[in-house]
Amino acid sequence: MIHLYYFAQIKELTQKKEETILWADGTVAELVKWADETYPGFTDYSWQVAVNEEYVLETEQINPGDTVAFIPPVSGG
Amino acid sequence: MIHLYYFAQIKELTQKKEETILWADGTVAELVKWADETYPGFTDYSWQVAVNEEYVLETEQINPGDTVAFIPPVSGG
Amino acid sequence: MNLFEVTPEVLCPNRYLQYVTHAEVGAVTLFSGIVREWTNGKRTLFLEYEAYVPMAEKMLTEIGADIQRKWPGTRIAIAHRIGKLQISETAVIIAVSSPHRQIAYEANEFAIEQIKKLVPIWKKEIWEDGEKWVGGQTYKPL
Amino acid sequence: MNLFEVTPEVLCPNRYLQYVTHAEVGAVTLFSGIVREWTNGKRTLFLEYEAYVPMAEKMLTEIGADIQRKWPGTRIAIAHRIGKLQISETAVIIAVSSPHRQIAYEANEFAIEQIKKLVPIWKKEIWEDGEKWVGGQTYKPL
Repeated sequence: MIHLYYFAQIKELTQKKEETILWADGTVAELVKWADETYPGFTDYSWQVAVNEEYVLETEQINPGDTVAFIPPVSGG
Repeated sequence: MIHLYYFAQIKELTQKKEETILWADGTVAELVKWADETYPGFTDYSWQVAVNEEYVLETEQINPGDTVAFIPPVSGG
Repeated sequence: MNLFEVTPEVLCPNRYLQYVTHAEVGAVTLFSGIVREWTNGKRTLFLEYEAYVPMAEKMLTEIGADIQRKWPGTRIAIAHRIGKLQISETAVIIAVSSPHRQIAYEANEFAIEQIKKLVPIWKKEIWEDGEKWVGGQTYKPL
Repeated sequence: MNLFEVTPEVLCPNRYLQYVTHAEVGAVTLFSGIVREWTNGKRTLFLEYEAYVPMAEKMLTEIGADIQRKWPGTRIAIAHRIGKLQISETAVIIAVSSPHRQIAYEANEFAIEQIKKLVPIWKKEIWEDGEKWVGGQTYKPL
């Protein structure tokens, strides 16, 4: 299992803030594929991925127990 | 008559904050000459002159009723 | 030593000014990011800020550490508010202290630039006729 | 519209922050000049500030007007304290607001540079073994 977070416009697309999903192993790219199948239009949005609160590349491995967040373009300040 | 102000190290030399002196007319340079005679060492100090709260040159005319201040190098902030 | 927080509470400048002040400080700069009513001729009614709080606080901490590496002798406090903010309320406060003033300005401006690029916080503008998440700069890891 | 004062009272940052904040403001910068205990390895016990008050306030006003000419849309408040100041007390506060942040930083730094060059205020440092009026930069009229 991994825990996912959605924010801002992504949260409005998925209609949820967070969820836990089953996960054996795979890369960020594979999770993105899953997200795009589950939430049509997901890859039309712009976002970065953070695993365990660190920005990562799509080639990064995701392990069970990890926390993954989809980070739309930030606009703090 | 003109009114004079002294500040900081100049005030410690003259031993006064301000004074009123008789004045017919003359330039800043002439007032400086008077000050140096009255307070030995006056011209050893560094200062600018302000007449009626404006910085002026030594060639500036001083008229009766004016307020003249000797402004040592400022160190505010 | 430093203070970094993301909070729904009203931000009080004094808290952060005091936090960074100590006997070796000669200069403190404070930046306050304020909710503006008018942007490009469009009137904002209010803003909604959302954050990925633990990551945002972690990244603020990293920005602080980065500043102290670049400019030794500084102390930094940063707070970002979340939730609903009215016009003229403060969204972000950055306080930087330093023995001398130039570094306090430079490090403060660096902090806000980094926040706007890196920290997972989002702003939704609510107008009379709609609303929109504001997409700022995007961080691209190499 | 602007606020410029030379005062023996303790300076309260909120007063100046609030003064420059209005609905079109997106950024406020505040500079606070603090009494430092150590300067070049010498320990300061306290400072004494003296000013030619009417001229100082007039020149602060001129600096403010100058800033508004250079950077339209800014609002400025400046206060300088006089009298005896203890370590970590605030000697000067400059608050500048602007619709956008870069100008708020730039105008604020410009203000403190001008104050240090032009405004008739003097600082005496009192140490354990003596005291001295600090002579800063000197303004030379052409």
